[in-house]
Amino acid sequence: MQQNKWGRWGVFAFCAIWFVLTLFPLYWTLVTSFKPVLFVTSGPTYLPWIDFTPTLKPWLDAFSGERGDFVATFLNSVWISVSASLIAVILGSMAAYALVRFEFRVRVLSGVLFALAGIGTYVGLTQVKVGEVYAMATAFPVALAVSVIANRFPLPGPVMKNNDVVFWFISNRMMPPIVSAFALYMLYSKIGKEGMKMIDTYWGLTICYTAFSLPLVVWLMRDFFQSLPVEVEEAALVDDVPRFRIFLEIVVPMARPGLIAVTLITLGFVWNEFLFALILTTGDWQTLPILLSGQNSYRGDEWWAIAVAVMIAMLPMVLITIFLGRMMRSGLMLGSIR
Amino acid sequence: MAGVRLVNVVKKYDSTLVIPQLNLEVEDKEFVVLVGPSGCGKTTTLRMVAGLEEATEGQIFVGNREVTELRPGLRNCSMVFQNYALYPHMTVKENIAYGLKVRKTPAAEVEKLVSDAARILGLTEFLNRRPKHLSGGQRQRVAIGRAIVRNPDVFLFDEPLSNLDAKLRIEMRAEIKNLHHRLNVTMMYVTHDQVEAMTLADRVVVMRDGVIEQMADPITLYEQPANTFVAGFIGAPSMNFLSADLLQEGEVLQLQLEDGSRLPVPAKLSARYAAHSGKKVTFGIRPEHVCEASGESNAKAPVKVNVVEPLGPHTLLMGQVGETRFTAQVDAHLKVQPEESCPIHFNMESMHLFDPGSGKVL
Amino acid sequence: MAGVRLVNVVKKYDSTLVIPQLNLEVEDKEFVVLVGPSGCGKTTTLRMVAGLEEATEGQIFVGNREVTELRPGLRNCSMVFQNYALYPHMTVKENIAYGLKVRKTPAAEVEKLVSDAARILGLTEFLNRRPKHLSGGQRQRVAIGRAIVRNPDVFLFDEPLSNLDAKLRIEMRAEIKNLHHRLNVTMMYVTHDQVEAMTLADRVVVMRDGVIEQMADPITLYEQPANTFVAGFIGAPSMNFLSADLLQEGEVLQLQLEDGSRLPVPAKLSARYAAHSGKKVTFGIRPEHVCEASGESNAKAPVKVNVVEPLGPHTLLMGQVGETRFTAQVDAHLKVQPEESCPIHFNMESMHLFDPGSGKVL
Amino acid sequence: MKDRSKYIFIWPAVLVVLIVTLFPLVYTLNLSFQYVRLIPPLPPRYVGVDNYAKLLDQARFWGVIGNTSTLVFISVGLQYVLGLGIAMALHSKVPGERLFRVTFLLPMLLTPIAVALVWKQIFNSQFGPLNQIFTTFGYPNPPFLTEITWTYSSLITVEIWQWTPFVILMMLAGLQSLPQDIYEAAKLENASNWQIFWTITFPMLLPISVAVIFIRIVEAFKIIDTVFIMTGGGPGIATETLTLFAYQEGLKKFNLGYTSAISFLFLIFIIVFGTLYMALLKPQLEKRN
Amino acid sequence: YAQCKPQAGMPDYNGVTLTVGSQVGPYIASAMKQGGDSWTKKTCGKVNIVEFPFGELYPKYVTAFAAGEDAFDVITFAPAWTPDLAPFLSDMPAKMRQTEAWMDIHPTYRDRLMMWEGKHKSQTIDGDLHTMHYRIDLFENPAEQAAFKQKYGRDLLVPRTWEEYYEVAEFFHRPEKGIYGTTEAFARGGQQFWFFFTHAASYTNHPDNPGAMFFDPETMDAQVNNPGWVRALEDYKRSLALAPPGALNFSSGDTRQQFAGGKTSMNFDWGDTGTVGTDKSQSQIAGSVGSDLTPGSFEIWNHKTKKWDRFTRVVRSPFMAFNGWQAAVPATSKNTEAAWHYVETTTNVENSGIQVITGGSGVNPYRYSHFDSAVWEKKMSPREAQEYLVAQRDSLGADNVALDMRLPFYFDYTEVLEIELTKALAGQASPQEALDSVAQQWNELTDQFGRDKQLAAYRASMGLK
Ligand SMILES: Nc1ncnc2c1ncn2[C@@H]1O[C@H](COP(=O)(O)OP(=O)(O)OP(=O)(O)O)[C@@H](O)[C@H]1O
Ligand SMILES: Nc1ncnc2c1ncn2[C@@H]1O[C@H](COP(=O)(O)OP(=O)(O)OP(=O)(O)O)[C@@H](O)[C@H]1O
Ligand SMILES: [Mg+2]
Ligand SMILES: [Mg+2]
Repeated sequence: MQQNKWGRWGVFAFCAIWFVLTLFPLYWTLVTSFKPVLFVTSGPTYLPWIDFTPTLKPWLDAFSGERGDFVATFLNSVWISVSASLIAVILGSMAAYALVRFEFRVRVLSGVLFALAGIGTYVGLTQVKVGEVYAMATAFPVALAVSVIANRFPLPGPVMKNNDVVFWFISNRMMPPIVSAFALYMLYSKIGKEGMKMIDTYWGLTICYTAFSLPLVVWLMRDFFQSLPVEVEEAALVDDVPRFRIFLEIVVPMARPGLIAVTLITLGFVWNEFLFALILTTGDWQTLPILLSGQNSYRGDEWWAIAVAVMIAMLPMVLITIFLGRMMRSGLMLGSIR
Repeated sequence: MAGVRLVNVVKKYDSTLVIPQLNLEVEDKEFVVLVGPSGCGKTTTLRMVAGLEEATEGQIFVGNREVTELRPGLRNCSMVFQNYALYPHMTVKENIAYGLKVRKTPAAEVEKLVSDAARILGLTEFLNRRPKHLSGGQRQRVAIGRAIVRNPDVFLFDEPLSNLDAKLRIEMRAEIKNLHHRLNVTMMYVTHDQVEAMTLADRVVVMRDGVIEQMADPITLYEQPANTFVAGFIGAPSMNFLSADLLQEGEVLQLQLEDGSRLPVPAKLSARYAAHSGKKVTFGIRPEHVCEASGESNAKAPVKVNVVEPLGPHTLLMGQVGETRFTAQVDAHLKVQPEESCPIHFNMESMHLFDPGSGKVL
Repeated sequence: MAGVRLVNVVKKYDSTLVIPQLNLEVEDKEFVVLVGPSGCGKTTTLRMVAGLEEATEGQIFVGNREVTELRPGLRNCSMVFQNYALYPHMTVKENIAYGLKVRKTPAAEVEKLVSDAARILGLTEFLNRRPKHLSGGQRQRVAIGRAIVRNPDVFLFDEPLSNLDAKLRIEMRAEIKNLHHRLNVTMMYVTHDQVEAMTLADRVVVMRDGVIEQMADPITLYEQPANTFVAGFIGAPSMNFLSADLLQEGEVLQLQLEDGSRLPVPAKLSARYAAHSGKKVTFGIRPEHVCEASGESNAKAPVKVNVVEPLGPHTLLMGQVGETRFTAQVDAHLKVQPEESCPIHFNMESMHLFDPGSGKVL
Repeated sequence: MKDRSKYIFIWPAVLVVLIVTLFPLVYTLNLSFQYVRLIPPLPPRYVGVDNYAKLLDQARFWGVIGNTSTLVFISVGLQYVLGLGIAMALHSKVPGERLFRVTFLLPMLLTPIAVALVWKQIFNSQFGPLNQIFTTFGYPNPPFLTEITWTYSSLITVEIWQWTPFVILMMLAGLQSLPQDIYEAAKLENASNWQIFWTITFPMLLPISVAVIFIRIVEAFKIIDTVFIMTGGGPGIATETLTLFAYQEGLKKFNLGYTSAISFLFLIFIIVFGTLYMALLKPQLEKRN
Repeated sequence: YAQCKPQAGMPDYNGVTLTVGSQVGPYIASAMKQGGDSWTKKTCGKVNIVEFPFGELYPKYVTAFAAGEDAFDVITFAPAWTPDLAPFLSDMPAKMRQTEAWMDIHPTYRDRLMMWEGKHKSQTIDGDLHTMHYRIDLFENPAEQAAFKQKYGRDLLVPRTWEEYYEVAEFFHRPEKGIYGTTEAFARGGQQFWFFFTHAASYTNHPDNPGAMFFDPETMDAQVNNPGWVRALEDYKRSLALAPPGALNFSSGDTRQQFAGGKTSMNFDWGDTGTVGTDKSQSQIAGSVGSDLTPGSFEIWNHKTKKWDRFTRVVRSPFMAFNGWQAAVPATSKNTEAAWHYVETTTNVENSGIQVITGGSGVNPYRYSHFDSAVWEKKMSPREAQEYLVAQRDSLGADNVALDMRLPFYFDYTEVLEIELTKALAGQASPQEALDSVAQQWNELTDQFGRDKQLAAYRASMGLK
C-alpha cells in the first residue's frame, strides 16, 4: 500500500544507518591494513590513494611469519573448528532429535546416586593406590552404570523431563570459562602423564570444543526439529524403516537448512574461541584468536598489523555469513517442507 | 491376508481416558470405515492398529498374530495419512520405492513394483517430480502408491481425502473404492465425512467418545439407526428430531407433535410401536423423506421457514416445527420465501421412533 | 450500506497476469458468491476489495467511494479468513473486542457490542477461552463475531467453511445465510465448494483463470449453464458430457452417441436446437437426470458400471458410456454390481447441448 | 513408543558433555573450599567457606557484580530493542533487504578480541574517526575510554554492535513463524502499526524473546575480551567485570581457591537470576499456552 | 638422506628439537628465531618457537610448570617473574660463565638480574631501562629558545631534573596546535607502573640505602607511601595533564607512536622510542630524536631518617624498568644441555649484535659490545646514534641505577598498585590516599605470604646479602 511511504523510508533509513554502522568498523580495518605506519599515527584517513598511499607491507609482514605463523595457525583453526562443529552438530542434532521425539525421565535421586557412587569409587580406589586417572576412569563408568540402573526403578523424588535435560545442556555454558579451562588443563595433563597426550593436540581441543558447542546445537536444533511434521516419520516407521535411517534419510534432509545454519553458527563460535585455545595448546595446535591477541603486544597497538590479522581471521566468517544469509533467504525456517 | 481384531482395548493419554474399552473385529478383505465427530478417538484407534500408539490395555491382532507389543514396521500394515506425509526431499518414484529399498528389495523388482503402482494410480508421468510440485489429489495418490507397493496385510487410511476439494474428493473416493476391489485386501478407513463412510464401507463403525455406537453396513445404518446419535450423524442434512406423544386412537397409532399436528403411523409399523403407545417419544424423519404437502396429505405439519437453500436438483428449507429446528428437502421448483410458513408432508413409511431418555431406537 | 463495484480491474504479481480484466458489480445487500477452481483468482479479487492487495489497474468502489488507493482499515469492510486468523494470544472476548478497542470505543459500548455478538453466535459461554481451546466451528464463529461488531459496509468471506467437517459446514452455512438476513448487508463470499455457492448466493460468480465465466442466480446457473465449464463445475456429481451427432430424422431431432445409442430430443427443445442439426455436439446430462431404464424408455443407453456408491437415499453408479466416463444417480434399491452393464434412461427434458469447440451452450 | 534407539541418539552428546564438564565442575567445587596458590607452590589447605565469606565481604566483588550487571542489562536491553526493530524492518522487506540481511549478521561471527581491537582504534581519542566526528561538532577529544560514563557508553556500543545480530537472527526466525493472516485481520480493523506492534507482534514474540534474552544475558555475563582490551577494567576498576576479575585472580595470581569460589558464586547468581526471570515471566508465557 | 653435520667444535644435536616459549613476534620472538637459525646451522638441532600473547605468557608457563608438563625447553620471560618461576628452572651450566662473552655482558644484568638466590638461573636476552627522548628540532629552534628564555629566564636545555622536565613540557604543551608537552603510559595493563617507578626512583632510590626503594630491606615494610613516592605520584599526574587526549588509556606503545608521530616534545620510554623514532618509515620526526638519561633530583627521601636529603648535584637514578627479557631452561626439559647451548648461542656477541640493531627484534643493548656506535649509524643519524648509545650506556652504568621490583607473588603486589594508581589518576583518590592504601595492602600481602620469606626474596632481588 502506498499510504505509509514515509514510514517505509524511515525503516529504510534506519536499516541504512545500521548498515553503515555495521560495515564501517570493518571498512576501517580493511583500509588500515593497507596503511603505512606513518598514516596510522597521524589522525584518521579513510580513502586509499586519496588520503594515503596504500602499502602491502603489513600483509607481507604477516605472511613472512615474523608476527607468528599465520598459515599454520589458520589451518589449525580451520581443521579444529570444522571438525568440532561437525561433530557437535552431528551429536547435538541426534540428541535434539531424541529430545523432541522421545520422552526421557531422569530421576533426581539417580543423579544423587551418580555423585555418591562416583565419589565413593574414586576415593576408594585412590586409597588403594590406584592412579588418579585410572581411578577416575573407573569411577565414571561405575557411577554412570549405577545411576542408569537406578533410574529404571521407581525411585521417589522429583523426575526431570526433556525440558530439564535441555536446561542441563544449556547450563553447561553458564560457568565462567576461566576455571573450567584451567581444570580441563589439569585433567588433560593428568591423562597426558598416563601416556595419552591431550594438551596441544587436535583431539584435545576438538573434544573440548565439541562439548562446549553441544548445548547451543541442542538448543537451536530442537526448535528446528519441533517444527518438522511428525507424520512423515511415522509413515516411515510403519514402513519398517529403522530409526537411524529415518533420522539420516528423512529428518536430516528435511532439517537441512536449519542444520546448515546451526553448523555455521557453531563454526563461528569455535573459530572465535580464545580461552580454551590459549590454555589447552602450546604451539602445534594454536588457533587464530591467540595469534590475533598477540598482535596487541606490550609494545603498543600496532594497528596496521592488527588490522591484517583481523582481516585474516574475518575472511572465512564473511564467506560463512554470506552463505548463511543465503540459507536464511531460501526458507531456513521451513515453509518449503509442505 | 488378514483381518484385524481389537480386544478390550483401552487407551489413556496420561490420565485422560480416550478409549474406555473397545472391541472391534474387521474381517479379512473387509472395508471398514470409522466415523464419528472430531475427537471421538478414530485416529487413536487406527494408530493403535498401526503401532504408532501403544494400547494402554487389551490386545490387538492382525490376522492370527498378536501385535500388541510389536513395533509398527513388523505389523505389515500400510498407513495413509491425512497430510499425506510424503518425503518432501524425494521424487515420487523415490517416495514409493523408499520402503522397498530399505527392505533391500532387488532393484529390478523395485522398478517393476513402482511402475505397476504408478500405472494403477495414474502417476506414471509424475514419477520424477517432487511432492511440492504435485496437486493435492496427486499427492494423495503417491501416498497410496507408497502403501500399495509394500503389499501389506492391512491398509489404514486416516482421513485421506479431507484436504482435498469437493470435486477431487468424489473422484478419489471412487478410486479408493476401485482399489479395494482390485487389491482385495483389508482396509480400515477413518473419516468424519459420513458421505465417504456411506459410499466406501462394507461396514461402518460409528464412534462417539471412544465408544462404538453402531457397526453395520451403510444401508442398515441409514435405514435402521440404533439411536439418535447415529441417526443424526448419518445422512446429510441430518435427520430431524421432534418430540411427540405416541397415541393409540382406536386402531390407529398416532403421533402428536408439540404444535398439535397429528401424524398417523403406517399400519405395517403399528405392531412394532404399539407397545410404546401413551409414552413420550422422539420422532425422527429425514429431510429427504418429507415433501411439500399436497391437498390429500394425511400426515402434515407447518414449517416456519428461516432459510431457503436451493441446491440445484432440490431445495432445502430450514426452519422450525413448533420450537424445534427442522430441515426439509423439497422440489427445486417450489417457491418459498424465508419467514413464510409451508405445509410439509411426512413420508411416514420412513419414520423412526426413539426413546427420549436413552436415545435408543424403539 | 453499500454495494461493491470493480471496474476494469487488472492484477499482476510481478509479471504473472492473474486477473486479465474484471468487471463486477455487487448490489447493496446482495449476497454474491465467487466460485471457481483453485488458483482462478477468487481470493485475489476479494483481497483487492479488502485492500490487502493492490489492483494493478482499474478502480474499486465501495458504495460511492472510490477506495482503490485507500488503506484497508478505512474501507469499512470486514473479512473472515479461511484459517480464521484469530489472535492466538487473546481470549474470544478480546478477539472480538480488538477492533473496537483499536478504535477507542468506550468500554461500556464494547462490552455491549461483544455480548450481543456473542449471543447471536452462541459464544457467550466461551468468551474467556483462547482460540486454541475451541473447536473449528467455534473458531469460525469467533471470526464472524469479530467481523460483525464492526458494523461494516461489506462482509468478505474467504472460504470460511473449508476447514470444517461436513456436518459443521452445513450448520455454519445456514448460520451465515441467517446472518445475511438479519444484518441485511452486502456480502462477498469465496468458496470452491459449489454446494455452498448454490445454497448461499443471491448471485454466483463462476470464475476461471481470472475471468468471469458466468454470473447468475443459483437456479439459472444449474439449469442454464453458459458453457461446459460452468455446467461441469456446478452440480455434484458433475454433469456428464458425451460426444454426439445431432441428427434430424424427419420431424424428430435425435442425438446419436458414440456407442450408437440414439436419444430423441424432446419436441419443445427441437426448435432451439434444430439449427445445429448435422453437427457434432457435446451432449450434457446431469447424473440426477437419469435413472434406471424401464421397458418403455425411448432414450436409453447402456452404462458399464465400475463403481457403485450407495449414498443412502440413492446410489451413484460410476462407469462408462462407450469410452466416456459417466455417472448416474439411481434409486437406492437398484442392485447393480461393478463390471455389470446397466441400461440407463435419460430424462431428455433436462438435456444440454454445447459446441464441442468453444464449449458454449447451443 | 518404547523405542530403545532413543538412547543411541542421546547418549553420545550426553557423554561428551559429561566427560568434559564434569571433571572441571567437581574439581572447581573442591578447589573453592581450599586455599591454593600455584606459584610459588604452597601445599593447599582446606579453609571451609572462607573463600566465599571473603568474597562476599569484599567491596571489589560487589563492585564487579554491579559493573557487570550494568553492562549486561543495559547492553542486552538495547540489543533486544534494536535487534527486534531491525528484524522487523528486514521482515517487512525493506528495499535492500537481501544485502542488509547478510551484512547485519557479520559482527556476530567475528572474534570478540578482533572486535575490541578494532573498536579501540575507532574510539582512539586522538587518531580515531569518531574523534574526528566529535571534533567537527565542537567537542574535541572525548574521553571515550577514560571517563566512567563515556567508557560504559563505549563498551555498551561495542557489545551492541557485536551481539545485536544474534538477536536479529533469532527474532527474524520468530517473526517468520508468525501467521501472516492475523496481521491482515488487524489491518482491516484499521489498527495503526504501533497498535499492531504492541497488541500482536510483541505478545506473540514473547516466548522467543524470553529465550533469546536469557541466552544473551548468560553469555554476556561472561564478557571479558572487550573490556580487557579496550579499558583493562579502567578507569580505576570501574569497568572490571566478573570474568575479568576471575581472570586476574586465577590466571595472574593463580589464587585458585578464590577463583573457584568466584565461579561458583557466579553460577549461583546466574541460576538464581534465571529462576527469578523465569518465575516472573511464567504467568505471561502461560497465558498463551 | 644426508645426515646434517655440525660445525667443527660444536656439539651434535641431530634429532633434538627445542620448544621455545615466547611472546608473539616480532619482538623477542624474532631474536629467538635468529638465534635458533644460527644454532641449527652450528649444531643441527632444531628450534620450534611457540608464541603467545604477552599477557598470557605468564599463565602459560605457570600452568605448564604446575602440571609438571614438559611443554618448554626454553622460556623467555620478564625478570619480575623470576621469583615465581625460579623453583622450576634449571641452573645455568657453569661453563657458560667462563667465557669471554660472559664478561662482555653488562654487570647490572650479569651479576644482578640473571641471579636468583645466589644462583644463575637465566640469561638476559634484552636490556631494558627507561631513557628520555626529546625533539631536537624543537629544542634547538632559535625562536623557541628565545621564547623559553624570556618566559623562564633560563636557557632551553634538555631537562636534568623533573622540575625542568615539567617546565619544558608546559612550554611546549600547545593542544590547539596538536603538540603536547610529554607522554607516558597511564593505562592499567599498559606498563603504567614502570613509568611511575621511574618517577619514584628519582625521589626514593637513596644512594646510601641501596635496595630500599620498594620495601625497607630490614623489616619488609612497604615504602610506597613515603613522601618520595607521593611526590612521584604527583609528578606522574602532572604528566597526565601535559599529555595528549586519551592518554589515560596509553600503553607504552602508544607513547612511542605519539612521540614518533611528532605529537609530543618529549617522552621517556624503553630503547624502542629511539629505534622507532629514528626510522623514517614509522616516524615523522626521524633525524630529530635526541636521547638522554631520565631526569633526576636534588632531593631524595631517606626512609631511615624520614627526611628529604638534599644533594649538591642532580642525582640520576635511571630505572631498570622491566629489567629486560630473560631466557631460562625449565628443569622439566629433557634437553637441558642443548637448551642452554642454544641460549648461549642466541645471546653470543655475534648474534646479539645482529639482533640489537635489527628493528623490530625488540632487543636493546645489554653487552658492552652493543655500544659500538659504528653499527648504529647505519640506522640513525650520527647524532641520534651518539645520544642514544650514551643515554643507554650511562643509564646502565649510573652509580645510582635503580633495579625493578622482583618478588614472589609479583602479580598480587602489582595488581594492588595498578588499581590504586588508576584511581589516583582518575581523581578518585588523592595520591597520598592511594599510596597509603597500596602500602597497607602490600603489608597485608607480605604478612599473608610470610614476611620472612618475602624479605629474603626481596633482599636477594636487590642484590643485598
Ligand atoms: N497425544 C495426545 N495427548 C493427549 N490427548 C490426546 C493426544 N492425542 C489425542 N488426544 C485426545 O484424544 C481424543 C481422541 O483423539 P483422536 O485424534 O483419536 O480423535 P479423532 O477421532 O481422530 O478426531 P478428528 O476427527 O478430529 O481427527 C481427543 O480428545 C484428543 O484430544
Ligand atoms: N503473492 C503472490 N505472488 C504470485 N502469485 C500469486 C500470489 N498470490 C496468488 N498468486 C497466484 O495468483 C493466482 C490466483 O490466486 P488466488 O489465491 O486468488 O486463487 P484462488 O482462486 O483463491 O484459489 P484457491 O481456491 O486455491 O484459494 C494463482 O495462480 C496463484 O498462484
Ligand atoms: Mg483424527
Ligand atoms: Mg483462495
